[in-house]
Amino acid sequence: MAPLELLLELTLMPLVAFLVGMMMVLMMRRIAARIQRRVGPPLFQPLYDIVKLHSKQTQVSHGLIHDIGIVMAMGGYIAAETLLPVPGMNGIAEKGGIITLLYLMMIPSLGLALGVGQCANPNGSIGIARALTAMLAYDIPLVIVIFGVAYAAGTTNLVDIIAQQQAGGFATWGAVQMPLLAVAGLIAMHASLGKQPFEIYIAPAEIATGPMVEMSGKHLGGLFVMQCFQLYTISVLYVSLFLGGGSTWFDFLLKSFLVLAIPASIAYLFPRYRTEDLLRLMWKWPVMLGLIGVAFVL
Amino acid sequence: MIPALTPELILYATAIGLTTIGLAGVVLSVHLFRMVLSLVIAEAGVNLMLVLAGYRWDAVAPILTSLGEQPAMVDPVPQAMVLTAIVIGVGVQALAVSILIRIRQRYATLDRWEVAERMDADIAATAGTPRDVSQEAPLGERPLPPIPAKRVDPSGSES
Amino acid sequence: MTLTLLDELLLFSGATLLVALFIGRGLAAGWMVTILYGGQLLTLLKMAALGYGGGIIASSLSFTVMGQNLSWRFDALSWFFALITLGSALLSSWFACGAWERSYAKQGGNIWLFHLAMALNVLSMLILLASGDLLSLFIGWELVSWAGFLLMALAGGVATQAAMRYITYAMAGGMAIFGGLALVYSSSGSLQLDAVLIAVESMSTTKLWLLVILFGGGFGVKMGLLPFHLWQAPAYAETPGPGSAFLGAISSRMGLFAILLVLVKLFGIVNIDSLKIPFTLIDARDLLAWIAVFTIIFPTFTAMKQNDARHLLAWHGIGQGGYMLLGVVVADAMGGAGGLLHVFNHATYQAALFMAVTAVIHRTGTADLNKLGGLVVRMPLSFMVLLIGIIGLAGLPPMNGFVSKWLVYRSLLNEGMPLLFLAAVIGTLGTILSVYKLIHNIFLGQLRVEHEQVKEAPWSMMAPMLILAAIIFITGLFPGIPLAWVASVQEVVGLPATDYTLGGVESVSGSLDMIWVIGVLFAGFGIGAVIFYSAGRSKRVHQLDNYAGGHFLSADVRYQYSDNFYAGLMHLVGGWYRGSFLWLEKSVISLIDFLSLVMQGLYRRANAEFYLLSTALFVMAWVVI
Amino acid sequence: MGNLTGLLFAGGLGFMLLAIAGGLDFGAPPMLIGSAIQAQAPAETGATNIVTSVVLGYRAIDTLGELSILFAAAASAGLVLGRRHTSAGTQTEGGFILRTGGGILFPLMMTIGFYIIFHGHLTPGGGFQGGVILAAAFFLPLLARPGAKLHHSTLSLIEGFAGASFILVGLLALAEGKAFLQPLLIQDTLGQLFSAGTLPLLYLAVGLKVGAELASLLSRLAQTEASQ
Amino acid sequence: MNGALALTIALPLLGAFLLPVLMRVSVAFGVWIGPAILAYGCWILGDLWLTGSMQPFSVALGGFAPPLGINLYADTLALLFALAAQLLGLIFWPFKLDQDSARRQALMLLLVAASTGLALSGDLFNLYVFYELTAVATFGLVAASGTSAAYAATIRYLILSGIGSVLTLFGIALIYGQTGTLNLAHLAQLAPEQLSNELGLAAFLSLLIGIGVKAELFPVNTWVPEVYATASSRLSAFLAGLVSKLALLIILRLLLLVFHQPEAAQVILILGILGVVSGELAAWRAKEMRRMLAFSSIGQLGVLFIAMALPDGQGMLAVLALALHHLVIKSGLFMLADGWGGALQRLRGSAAASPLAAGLFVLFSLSLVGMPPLPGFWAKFTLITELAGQTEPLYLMGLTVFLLATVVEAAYLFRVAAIIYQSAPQERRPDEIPKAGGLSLATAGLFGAGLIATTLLIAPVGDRLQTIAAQAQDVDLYINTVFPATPGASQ
Repeated sequence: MAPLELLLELTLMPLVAFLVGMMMVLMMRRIAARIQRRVGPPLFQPLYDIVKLHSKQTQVSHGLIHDIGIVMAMGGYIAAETLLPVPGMNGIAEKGGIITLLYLMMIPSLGLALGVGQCANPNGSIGIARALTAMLAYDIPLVIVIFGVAYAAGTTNLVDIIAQQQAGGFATWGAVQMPLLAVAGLIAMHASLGKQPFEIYIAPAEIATGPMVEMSGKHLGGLFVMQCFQLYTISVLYVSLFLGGGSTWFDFLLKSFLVLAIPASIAYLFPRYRTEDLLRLMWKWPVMLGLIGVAFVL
Repeated sequence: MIPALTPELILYATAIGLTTIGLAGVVLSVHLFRMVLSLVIAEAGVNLMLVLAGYRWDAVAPILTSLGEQPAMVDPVPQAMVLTAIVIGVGVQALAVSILIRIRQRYATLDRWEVAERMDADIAATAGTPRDVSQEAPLGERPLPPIPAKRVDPSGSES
Repeated sequence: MTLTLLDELLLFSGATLLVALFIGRGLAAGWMVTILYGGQLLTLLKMAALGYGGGIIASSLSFTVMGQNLSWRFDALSWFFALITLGSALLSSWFACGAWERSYAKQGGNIWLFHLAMALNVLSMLILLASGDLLSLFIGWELVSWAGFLLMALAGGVATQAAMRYITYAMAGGMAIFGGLALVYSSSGSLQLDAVLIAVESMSTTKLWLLVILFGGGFGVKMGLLPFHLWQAPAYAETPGPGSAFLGAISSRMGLFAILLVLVKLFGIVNIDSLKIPFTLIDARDLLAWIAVFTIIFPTFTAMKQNDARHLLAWHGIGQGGYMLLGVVVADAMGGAGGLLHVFNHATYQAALFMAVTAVIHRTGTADLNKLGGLVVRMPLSFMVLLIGIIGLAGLPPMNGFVSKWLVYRSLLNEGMPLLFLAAVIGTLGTILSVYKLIHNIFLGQLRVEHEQVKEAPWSMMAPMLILAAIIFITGLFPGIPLAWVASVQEVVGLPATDYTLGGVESVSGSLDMIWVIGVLFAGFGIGAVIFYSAGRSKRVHQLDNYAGGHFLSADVRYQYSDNFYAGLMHLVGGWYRGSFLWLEKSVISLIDFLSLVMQGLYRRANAEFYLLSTALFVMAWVVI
Repeated sequence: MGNLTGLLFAGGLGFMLLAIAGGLDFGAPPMLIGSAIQAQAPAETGATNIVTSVVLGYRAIDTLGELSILFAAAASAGLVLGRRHTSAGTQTEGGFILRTGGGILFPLMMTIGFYIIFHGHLTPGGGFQGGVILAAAFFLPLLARPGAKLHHSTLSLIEGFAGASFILVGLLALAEGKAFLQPLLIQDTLGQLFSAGTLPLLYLAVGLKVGAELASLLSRLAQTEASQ
Repeated sequence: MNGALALTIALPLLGAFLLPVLMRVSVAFGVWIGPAILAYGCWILGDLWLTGSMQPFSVALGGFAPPLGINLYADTLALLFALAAQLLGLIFWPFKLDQDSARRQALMLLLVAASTGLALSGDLFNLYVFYELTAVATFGLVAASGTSAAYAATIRYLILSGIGSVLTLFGIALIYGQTGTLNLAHLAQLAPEQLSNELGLAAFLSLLIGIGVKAELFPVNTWVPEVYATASSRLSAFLAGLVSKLALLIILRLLLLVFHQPEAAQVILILGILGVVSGELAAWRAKEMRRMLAFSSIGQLGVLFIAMALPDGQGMLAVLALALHHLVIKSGLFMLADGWGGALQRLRGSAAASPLAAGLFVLFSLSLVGMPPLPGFWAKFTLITELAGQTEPLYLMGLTVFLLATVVEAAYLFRVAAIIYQSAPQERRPDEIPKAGGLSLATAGLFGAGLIATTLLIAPVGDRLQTIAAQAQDVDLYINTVFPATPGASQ
């Protein structure tokens, strides 16, 4: 892998991720609209929102850390993209495995937490406390799932895992081999998205959108961008772990959109969970499923 | 079966009997002087035991009466030992009695539990530590009677 | 007798002690002692060959007492630990000099005694690390625990109580080791390491079990493993500032050094593995692993509830100790490397965190998390050091903590231990939560009125903190440097060595190259910054210009959310804190109190004659019958 | 309840001791050193009363130890009962018979006492027995007239010198190169008054010492009793 | 030169007899008689100890050969303890001058003479006489402090010691009835045939309990806290430091030479363990310095008993090392207790008042607990390795009890150290804080210096102790020195 080619990949992957991410955000809002029997936003609405937010005259900031927080949030996910192999481009997946990826996904939440902390708004702090608790909740089943997959594949290198799954066609997909782990993974993925039933830390009614309370203008824009990357990363990770990754671009996009459609459609049907209910739920079912799945794998 | 009352049994029984009575006396009695007396009995018993250790059948006292051949003599060494043991006993008992007098003057009692209780109270008082035992039920059966002031001046010095 | 390098080091350390003892009164004493520590570090670096190629440097000092010959020598293992000890000693005493020293003296602290205690600690640790046989190991061990006691008891009042509790635990541990030593001596006839090695093979399993329990328990007390961990947090937290940085960094790792020397090198992990606990399927190694894992979880979640910054960090010190033991006990190439590297990493960021918190105390006068807030504006550098420290402590990528935790996770993954893996991750997540509470309550949120004029920490304190932060970042970027020392230590101790590169670890089952990962991360930050700053300048708004649901925020209102920080989590988990170990400790103490009351009663109400009579009777009866 | 257990334990101990003592073959002591002493005593110490030869010859250090115990007891009693005090005791005067009898008996008891001391190496008795009689002799007048002042200083003088002379005789033997407390001046005048060399001297010292100590002890006891 | 050995006993007795008389004549002269005699005694023993060719020798008193007469047996162990007796007598000399100082100094001379006799004598009944002399002299000296509590403590101790002597006499009667001789060497020869039976064991046990009263054996040491709390510190230092060790030495000699039954060792072991447990735990609650030291000395002597119980004299080195170490430490601590006698809470802040005393206290506690470079550690190490070598569970239990006792000991000693180093409470005026000063501090400093000296030259001291222990264990050497000509055949 010539360094020049590698550099090209490193720039292309986040770009692709951004575009696909925007499409996913659009899809999410479209599905939500359909469930609530309304039309939903036009095709490029996410792009419009981001541009609008970035072009605002008065940008309000609470200090350097507030800005750096947002930059870390975006930068963390951009770095995480390069670790996700995409059909044709592997990025630096060999240099760091799934565990590194898992940790890299934690950096944006930490950055966001720092930024919100700087705003010195009690709602923001409570929101962040709940966000970290939620992270504690969904990360445990996620880790069990990753352990299972890595142990089954014998390696933490995503490229090998995908290669193993594609070797036997449909039969050797992760979901087929480890159904229980797949289901647990799905629930954990759904929680990590922070979408409707698990969005206690944004909870507009109680804590005025939590962390977002002091975000306006380009800070909110940055969070929108982060959201695109977040959706993309989570769905692609799930695809590459369980659905054998994309052999061709069309097959890859189809799978990731399908994967995202499931939580999106479930999202708006449930009321919001309290923090401890979220914890109890996450620690009961997905962990149970995951452990049984891992038991099979061992 | 009553063992035949051989002189051996009688003598040993008396010696050990005296010691046992002495020991029982010390353990059972409450009055200090009575304990000292029973100690005297115990020592007498043991001294007898010591003498018996040297007794020989039909032997005479170890004094040379005639220059010729002497009759079978008793073993002189235990007798020397007993002589010393008796005098030691006297010394210890004399000291005990004098201390008892002093305690009688200071504590106005010779009941061993009360003396022990008073002693603890004094030690704790000199050291300045709180008594380690609950006040309302002191060790003795009945609470300590106040020391009558008139009979013993508190400084304990002789009048 | 030719002075070997080890002699030079020990003499140098002795000289530092003498300097601290005699010239300690003057104000410049602090700087002199710091320079001497630097000198010791240089002599140690002269022995750097140990760290890379292994080999042994013997000291010419060895004598025989009562038929036992004592010898002292340095090998890769002791060199590695000595490097950390002297490094943290140098930086802590540098931190202690200058401003902190003056404020400590103003508050009535005894600076001379402090420097003396530090020098004594360093000397005793070097003696322990250089021990050549079991007896000199024990001598070093006792010296270290007593020197630690002196340093902890320095601050008087609460610190003395905590030190008293420490010394009782340490004595119990020391006596357990002494008992183990005696058993080894009785079965192997001599306490030299090679003789013991031979004797271990022929030992019966019950005796080996007893030895493992005794040595494990003894060293576990110092390391703060679970049943014996209650003393460590208050003791380290109450030690004066730089002292807690030094103790937190290295003092309890002496327990790990001893475990490595005795349990791993002498007894060998394979023997320990063969010790089966009857009726259960786990063996001694699993037992140690589970103790390590619980030591990770319980202290970390206790730390979350602390309201004092120093106590929070001290509890984390115990938690991270669990990782090291877990890595060493898993004992495959990656695990061993992870455990040992974690010792180095933990030393760096624990010292940095304690120093940062001390700097905050120095400026604001309190470490109570509910009385601080918003200091990032006034003390940005301390904030940065604390941020780097907590990223290391939590084990997130750019910092070195991530590398060692990654190694430990990979070894657990390779060995296929899901439950241990899960528990370790719970520990890490707990750390992230409580660490954010630390930085949020001190530096973020509302700046209190009385902290308006707070200035940045003085340079004499800031310099060592920045150096440490730099070390954390550099060893995070190039983990190969410490991994080289770790590999040579693994050879000496008998664990399989790892094949390391400058960036990380190469292995067929997934490798790690930190240079690439961090490179990509900073590239991402760059792109993010471009996107962010492309939207023009933003207006700086005052802290009180905030959304408060229509209310007007004023300076005297304290709206910082800091108390009961993770309320949501506590609703569920709160019930599980039952302080069962505190209850265990109290029950032991009340048992001893009761027994001593019985004995005191025995002597007070003594009817002595009756006792004499009854013993005579029983003895005679025993003879006659 | 306490007493019952005490009684039972004492009875049990007595029984045990009896069982053990049964093991000794009574009446036939091994006489290991007893017979050897009987054979050699007259030749080596010149005393017919072998017990005296043992007390003052073979086991002289025991007697010295025992003397010092008596001295210690007297000194401790002196310490405990406090300084000499001349209190006119309120005790009743001794009866007429006691006063006159006392006067007559005093010389008689003195002579008997000294007789026993001087013949210690010939006939049964010796320093201790004689000393006690002397003490009784000194104590008699005090009983008769409690007020009579017994001059303690002379008594302690006698006591001190008697003890010192006992040891000096022992040191004399050492000075002559023999062992400490070795009997000297042994002629073969067995059975006469002035036989057995230094033994009678030792017994005289013992007698005086015991007499003086016991007398001062008894008088001090009587007087403190009186002062209450 | 051997004759002079008897002088070390005779001269103090002579001095004791003459002292009351001399004191009345001229006080100035009388005051220096006691110390002069003791100094001369030390000189003799020191000279014997140094020039002596390490070979034991026996002095027949009264010129009569041992089995008939009494002999003084002086091997390096006996000489060491005799020298210690004379030296400590000199150090703890009651210098206070008042009306009855003559009697008190006479009693002290008697006590020292009796202790030297205990160390040297080779005859069983003679040991009993000297044991009784020590007892009576102790009663006198304890009662001399004049307080009513002292009298009560003395009478309780007197009665207990009286019963002890009754039992000892009974034991001696049994032994004499069985073997017909009193000389230890002679007994050692006869023991295998005559004393190895049930009767022999009974005799030994009654002797053990009798002498145990003074050696603070478990059930019979109830007098210890009272006597040490009421007696003057100097006296209790002498008692705790030396006299209890000498009583222990007698039992050790009997155990080594005459009675080899394993049951004997087991009884001592059990009582030793109970002693350690009761001593250390009672000390945990002690509220007063002297009482705490008393209980701690019970605990330490319990440890000595455990060491003594090791089969066929293996524990000899451990006993010797522990005894000497405890002697130095306990005397030092009691000397500190002289100034800091009262309640422990009262000591708050006294480190500032007398830093040297506080430093010494910490040094002594560290050595007592066994901090490595200090000799306390080496003494413990010898015992621990011996105990671990045994197989019977009782010895291992002894080992665990000993280790746990050290932990309890460290806890309560350093609790006191913490109190001392606390800052004095404001309402206490500076003069109210107890200061350890004057002569007793100097003596404690002397012991501290001795301790540090032994730390520095631990190797030679260790070897010297090993030779002494080896020599003391050797039973045949004992018999051959006492009966040089006739190998074993009694006259």
